Amino acid sequence: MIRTFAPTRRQFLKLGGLAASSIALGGLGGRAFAQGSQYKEAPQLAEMVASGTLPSVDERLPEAPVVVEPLESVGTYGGHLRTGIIQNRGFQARSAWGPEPILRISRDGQSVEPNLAESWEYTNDGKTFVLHLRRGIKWSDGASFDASGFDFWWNHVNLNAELSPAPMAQFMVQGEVPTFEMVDDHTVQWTFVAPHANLPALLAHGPGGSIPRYLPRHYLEQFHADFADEAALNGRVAEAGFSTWAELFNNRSNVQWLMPFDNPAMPTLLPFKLSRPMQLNVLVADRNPYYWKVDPEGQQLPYVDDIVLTNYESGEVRDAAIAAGEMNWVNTDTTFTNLPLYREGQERGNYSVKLWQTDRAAEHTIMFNHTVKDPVLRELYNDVRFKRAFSLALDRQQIADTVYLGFAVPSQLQMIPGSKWRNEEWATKDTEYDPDGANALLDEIGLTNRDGQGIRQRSDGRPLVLNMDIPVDDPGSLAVAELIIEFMREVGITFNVRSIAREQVRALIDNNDTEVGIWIGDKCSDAMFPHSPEWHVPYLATGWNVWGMAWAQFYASGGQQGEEPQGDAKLVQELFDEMQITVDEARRLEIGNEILRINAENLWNIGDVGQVPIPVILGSNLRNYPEEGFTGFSWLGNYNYQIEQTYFEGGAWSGERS
Amino acid sequence: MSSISVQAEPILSVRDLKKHFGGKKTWSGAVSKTIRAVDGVTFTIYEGETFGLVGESGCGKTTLGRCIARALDPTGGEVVYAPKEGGAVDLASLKPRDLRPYRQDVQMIFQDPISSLNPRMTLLDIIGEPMVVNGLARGEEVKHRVGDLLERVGLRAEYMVRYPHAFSGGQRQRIGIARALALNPRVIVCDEPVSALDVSVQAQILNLLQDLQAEKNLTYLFIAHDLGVVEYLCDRVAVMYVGQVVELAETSDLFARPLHPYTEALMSAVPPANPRAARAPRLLEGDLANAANLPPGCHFHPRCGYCVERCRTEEPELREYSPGRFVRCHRAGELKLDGVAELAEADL
Amino acid sequence: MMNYAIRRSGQMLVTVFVISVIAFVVIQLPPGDFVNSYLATLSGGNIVTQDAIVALRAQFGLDENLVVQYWRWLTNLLQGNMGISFQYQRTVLDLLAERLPLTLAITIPTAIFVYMVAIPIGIYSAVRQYSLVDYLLSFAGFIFLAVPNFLIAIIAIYIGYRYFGGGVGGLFSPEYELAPWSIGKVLNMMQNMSLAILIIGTSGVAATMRVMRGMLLDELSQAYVETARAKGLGEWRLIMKYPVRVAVSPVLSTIGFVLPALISGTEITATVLNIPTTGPLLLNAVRSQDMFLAASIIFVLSILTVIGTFISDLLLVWADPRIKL
Amino acid sequence: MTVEAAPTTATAPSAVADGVTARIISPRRLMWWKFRKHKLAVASAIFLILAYLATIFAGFVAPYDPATRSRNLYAPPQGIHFFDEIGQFHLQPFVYGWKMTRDLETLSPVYTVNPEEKFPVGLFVRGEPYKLFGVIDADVRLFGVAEGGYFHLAGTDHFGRDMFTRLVYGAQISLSVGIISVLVSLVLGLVIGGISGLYGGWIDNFIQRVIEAIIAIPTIPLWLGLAAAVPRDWPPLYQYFAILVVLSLISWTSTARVARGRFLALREQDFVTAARVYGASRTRIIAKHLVPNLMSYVIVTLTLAIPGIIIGETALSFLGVGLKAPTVSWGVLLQESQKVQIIQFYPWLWIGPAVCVVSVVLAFNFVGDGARDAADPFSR
Repeated sequence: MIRTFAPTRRQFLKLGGLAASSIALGGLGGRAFAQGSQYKEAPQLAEMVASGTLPSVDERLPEAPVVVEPLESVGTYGGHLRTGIIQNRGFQARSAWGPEPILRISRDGQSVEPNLAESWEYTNDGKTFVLHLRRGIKWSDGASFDASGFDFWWNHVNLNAELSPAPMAQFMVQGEVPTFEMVDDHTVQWTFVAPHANLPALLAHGPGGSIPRYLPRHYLEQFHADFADEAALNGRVAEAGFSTWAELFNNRSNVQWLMPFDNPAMPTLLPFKLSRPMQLNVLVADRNPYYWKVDPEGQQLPYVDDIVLTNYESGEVRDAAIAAGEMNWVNTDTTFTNLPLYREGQERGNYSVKLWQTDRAAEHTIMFNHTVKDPVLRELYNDVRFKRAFSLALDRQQIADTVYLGFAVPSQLQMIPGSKWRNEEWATKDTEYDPDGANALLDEIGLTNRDGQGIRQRSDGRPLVLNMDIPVDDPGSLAVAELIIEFMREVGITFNVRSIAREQVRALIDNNDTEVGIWIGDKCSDAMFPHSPEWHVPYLATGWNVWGMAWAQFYASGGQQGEEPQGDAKLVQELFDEMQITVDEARRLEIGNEILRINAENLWNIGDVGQVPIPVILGSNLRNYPEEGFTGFSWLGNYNYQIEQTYFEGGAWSGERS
Repeated sequence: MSSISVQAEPILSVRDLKKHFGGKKTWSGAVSKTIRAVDGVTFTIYEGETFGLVGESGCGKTTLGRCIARALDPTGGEVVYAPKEGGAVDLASLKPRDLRPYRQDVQMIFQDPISSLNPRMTLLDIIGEPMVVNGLARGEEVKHRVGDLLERVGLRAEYMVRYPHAFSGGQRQRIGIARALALNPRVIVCDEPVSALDVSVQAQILNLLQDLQAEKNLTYLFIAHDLGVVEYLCDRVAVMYVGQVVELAETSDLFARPLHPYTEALMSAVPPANPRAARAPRLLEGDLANAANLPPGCHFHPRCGYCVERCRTEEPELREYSPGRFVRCHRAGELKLDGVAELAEADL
Repeated sequence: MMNYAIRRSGQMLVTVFVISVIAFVVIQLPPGDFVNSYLATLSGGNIVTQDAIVALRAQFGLDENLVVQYWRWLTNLLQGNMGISFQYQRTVLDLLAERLPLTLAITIPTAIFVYMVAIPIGIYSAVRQYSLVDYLLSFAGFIFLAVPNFLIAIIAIYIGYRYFGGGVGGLFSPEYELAPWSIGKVLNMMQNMSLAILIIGTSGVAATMRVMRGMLLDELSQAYVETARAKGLGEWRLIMKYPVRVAVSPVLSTIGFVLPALISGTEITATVLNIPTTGPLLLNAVRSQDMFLAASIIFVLSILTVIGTFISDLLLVWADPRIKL
Repeated sequence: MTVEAAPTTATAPSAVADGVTARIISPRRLMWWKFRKHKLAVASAIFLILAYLATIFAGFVAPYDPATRSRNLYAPPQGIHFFDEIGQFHLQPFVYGWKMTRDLETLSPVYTVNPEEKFPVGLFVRGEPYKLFGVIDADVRLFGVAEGGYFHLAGTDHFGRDMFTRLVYGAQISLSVGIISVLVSLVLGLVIGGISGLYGGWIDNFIQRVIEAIIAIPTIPLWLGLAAAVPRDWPPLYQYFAILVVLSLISWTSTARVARGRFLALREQDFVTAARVYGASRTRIIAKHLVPNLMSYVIVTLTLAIPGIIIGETALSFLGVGLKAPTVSWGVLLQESQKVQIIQFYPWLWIGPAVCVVSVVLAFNFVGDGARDAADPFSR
């Protein structure tokens, strides 16, 4: 219950207030029903209860189940949600039936709400973070959910060197691992060296979604060397064809690098549980009979019977399948360029295409590696006039017209509209098409010598060639890059594009061997920016932030690797450090603005066009799903719209084939 | 029938020539079965003579012929050749490079008139190539020579632009002869050159061969399974059985009085030229011995009508029965064997 | 023949060993290792520290010398343990067991389809050279050769759903996906599979048919055919008796490559048709440097190649008695 | 019974009477006479010559520069008209301009004929300047419309680039680079397969094992490795060529297997023995005796390999090893059009390159047929 949320210091009042206000927004909270008989369940479950294979709904639900306020109306049971993912991409697959993170992001994407934990608080001058778990929740196999799972995860998974190469970095403040304590059956706490201000947001995002997979200790102990009988465990390891218990554990806990959810025996807290692992590219998840949320009328959620997820090796084919009417709920990896295809198939396929907003401030960020090894290029890339010239030479309207069906606006990599850090001036700075201005700037830098073909020469007399590496599975970037080649030719620069396997781009980045990079300009949302400002602060050594990789490596390794940043780059790192331990909203706003101002001045990232929507495919009679919304990595797809309360009018999709 | 003087110089001396197939040790240690196609053959051919080599199919005579022309590399033994300029070289052991000068001296004529001519080459190329390869002629000169050769073997010079498929079997054999002659060889290994031809054509080819021999002082090693042809053409004859010579003699001697039961059996299989000479044909029973698994003792004993105990255990040596006559039989001389010569002569 | 088979088997072992080395080395050709590609799959926000990267390498054994890694893989392989896939956290054996049967279920019928269709057509086109049918078949064949399989597959899919209301790839149409096994479901699967076989096989048919036609034309011009014809043998009997047997030998001599070529060469088509064969798995494994998975698939495929070559050598001897072993 | 049948060939021209010294008609000339009788082959040869000329004079033949973008994205081909909308005949053909709107629902471009705009199509029109052979400045194009108009014979792509132009420039790569690698692989295959089949024994065994091992190297990892190995500051075309050369160093194996099988059979033939006996070298035997007997196979392999290599480009680009923009080839065009949306809405983008590949391959095939018949001593 929210009542237990009691900030100990005034400075945390704002944070608490934020959480409290979110309840009204998201409609999440506990509401007691007078009699258990008020709960209703899906017909299949009622049959199972009648036949005695399942306890009654009252026994399965918590005493005070979470009541989800439906978006539009109370729904009816039935129907298959059909969706398709591409190449088993993990996060899309995970978001398919919505993670139940420890905390959650509100429907409007702005704030953090309770979920598995009903409240949280900072004590001990903010250095201790206390998490109060909901009571009465049961795993999909009927076992009780309590704090002992956290103890298992923290002490036996996160701190176990065989399972985790290193403790989860998101839980570290100033490089230090916190101390964990299980206060009681439903309370856990971590004590840090300084307040971990971003922790609630992180518990609502990636870590918050992945940790619960380690929590069913009653199931996982049998595969863990700390608990299982050694002989029995060795037997299980050998029988499954593995060589170490850790391999078996990783396999059974579904913690897979690419393919989540492969073990139907694994208990879950999600609205759906795996009934059949991926077979012939198809995976089916049935309703979880112990799911702990109900609608205002006491109907146990979810409404739909199951989710049928097909994995496609090719995005083109997935989109063809959409147009053929094989899916009724797709919100990942759709491309705006394929809108004509999706829209053309709407009527035939019994679906409609909604256009949602994303967390991309710009569709692409073009990054010059400011720590590039070539000294001539390094000097050039660190000259902001060069980057301004580059930016001015881009005909962004043409990019919008040719790549985005004319449906985009020129934009730098700032924040998405609606963000509290959005600044219109910075977002559009140097986005006008001005090749003359670009040429003038390039001349001003001193790139005046040209060869016979009109290509400018570098200060050492070699032709000025910019080399960009693009992952081959990213056709969107390739299309933009192809236009950049032409734009650059007009200002006398040779722009080389090399598309190679994604993993090889990764290897180049890790060695700081890239010169110019391009990536999707996502994560520019309030939900992500404070803790993951990949494009604005060089902190992440494992990201795609080509622009300051050596600086990021220096930061991430505590000075062991990479290169020490100077000036503004150093400054943003310090600001980021401060952001992580600052809970005061006003100061956080200031820090963010300062980081973004420095970025606008340095033009570390150059955006192309922004506000390109993402098509979302919804079955014609799918209800309780917003017409307009946000989707993208910042919200792990769109789990904040709560798939469990979505239903088909009439109990089945109108496009279902018999 | 030409008769040669005994004083003629030896041109080819084959000594203990062997050609085995298989029998190599593989890396896995298994040894495959050895096939002794030619197993220690010794004889001498004199310049200008026609030396016949007869035996059933599969007895190794073709292999022997090819070893001598070095179309195959012998496993052992020597083929001592006496070049025109004197001396002696062992063709069997020369490395390909050293062999080159002598290649042109020993040429071959083949049995199959179809497969012996490359269907995709014109006669000019077929006959001219040996000259070009050996640097005897080039350009227009080749055309001249090919034209001459064609006319010599009884074809028209302008045929040289044509492909072999335009010719009949006999004509093709003439082309094959022209090719063999292209290098002015001294020895020609004739590997059953007429057996694939119609009888009427056979005679023409044999006559051509004889004429050429006289004209160019050629020496022939004439391989045949047809005793009639051998009797007609050859000065001396060697009879082969599973890789070995079992009898060697002047043609008239051999046909008059064979010393080896196998020779007798071969002769009896020839349809008698005179049908009135009623004679029980001593047909060969059983199959040719398996060269990969030879019987002990005399290799011929399982099929021999005169076999005694000794034949089963002891392998006979090739011995000189009388000057110039060799035989490989324990009982040579004991037996009275039938020839065909007197019958043939009676008919003449 | 027996001797030959034994001898060849011995050589096959050596070849397979050499191939295992090559397989292992080849997948190490691209720079980086699985840890790089693991990082490539992470999205931002997932922070992996430098210490963790080092630890990850150690966990996967990637910090060791290549020879040591190879030796460990080989010794495990000899005990029937192909190791685990880093990215799937499953045993390679398990993954192969899931994919290989389907792969064979597609490729073997495809191979049969290719030969059953291409050889008779090739014979017919050669014998009736420059007939209308010959021209039509040439034309059709070259269209299938000149349009990539991938494109043909996409066009087929498009036509299928746009005009016939069919499904898009996969082994089952959506209505059968959740249904229990029934005759309808089996028929549905066979229908989807035959589309795959047809698309994957078309270019093979076109190529094999051309080769067969060419070889038979060569053979028909041989003198012995003329001779046989002169002897008055019936035309078809004559052709079937010898020239066809000889002409088919080059077609047979590549049979050994057909299986692996189909398996690894069709990954693009399998991708379009969304059939989970080993092709996409290998592609993925190689790209992400999932070492044991990639090396093991390559190894299994190479064994198939070696066996295929062996079979084709035996067939060669059967078809053309002039060839000595 | 006929003793000596007369030669059966009637087609061979008879030699001049004065015997051997007469000028004898060379077999090459004979072949040419036979080839000329093969009408389809001659037509195909002319087509191929024109195609190659077009690649050499690409700047002249193509109406635009391959990188020129027009405002008309995804415009369908413009039809050439002689009669206008009121049925009046024009001696000089013309095309109508397009009016582009966007479908408000799908946002895809929709083109309607604009009867107001007529652009007369002429030959030898002045257009965009270009460099002939990369050196000579020129601006006369084979055909086109006057300045201010536009003419897209084969439509435009997503950037509004003229497809006909891109097809012409694509031919430059597809008809040259790929074919070189085909030839390299063919020659390697024939020679190595020939040696293997001719020598036999341990050489044969060794070559066979090598072939087996090479075939077993899966191409995918190899390509990926190569893509990383090729220096990235090379121009895209060089990179592509380097990869093709390496590919041909691998792809000879199947030719070699076939050649070996055939050579094993052929080497037993007496004409090969004869050649050995008169001292012909192995190389000569392979080149003059064995390979000509594989003519059909060689021609078939060539005609099959050409589409193979063009399509191979698409597979290479799929893996990121292929040609990169701005270089254009038919394979790249086919690769770019492998989208359901294009098949559905903009079919000219894949039909164009597909038609080019098919017609070139057919032409090569017919020329090959003609050449084989001409070289075939048995043809009537």
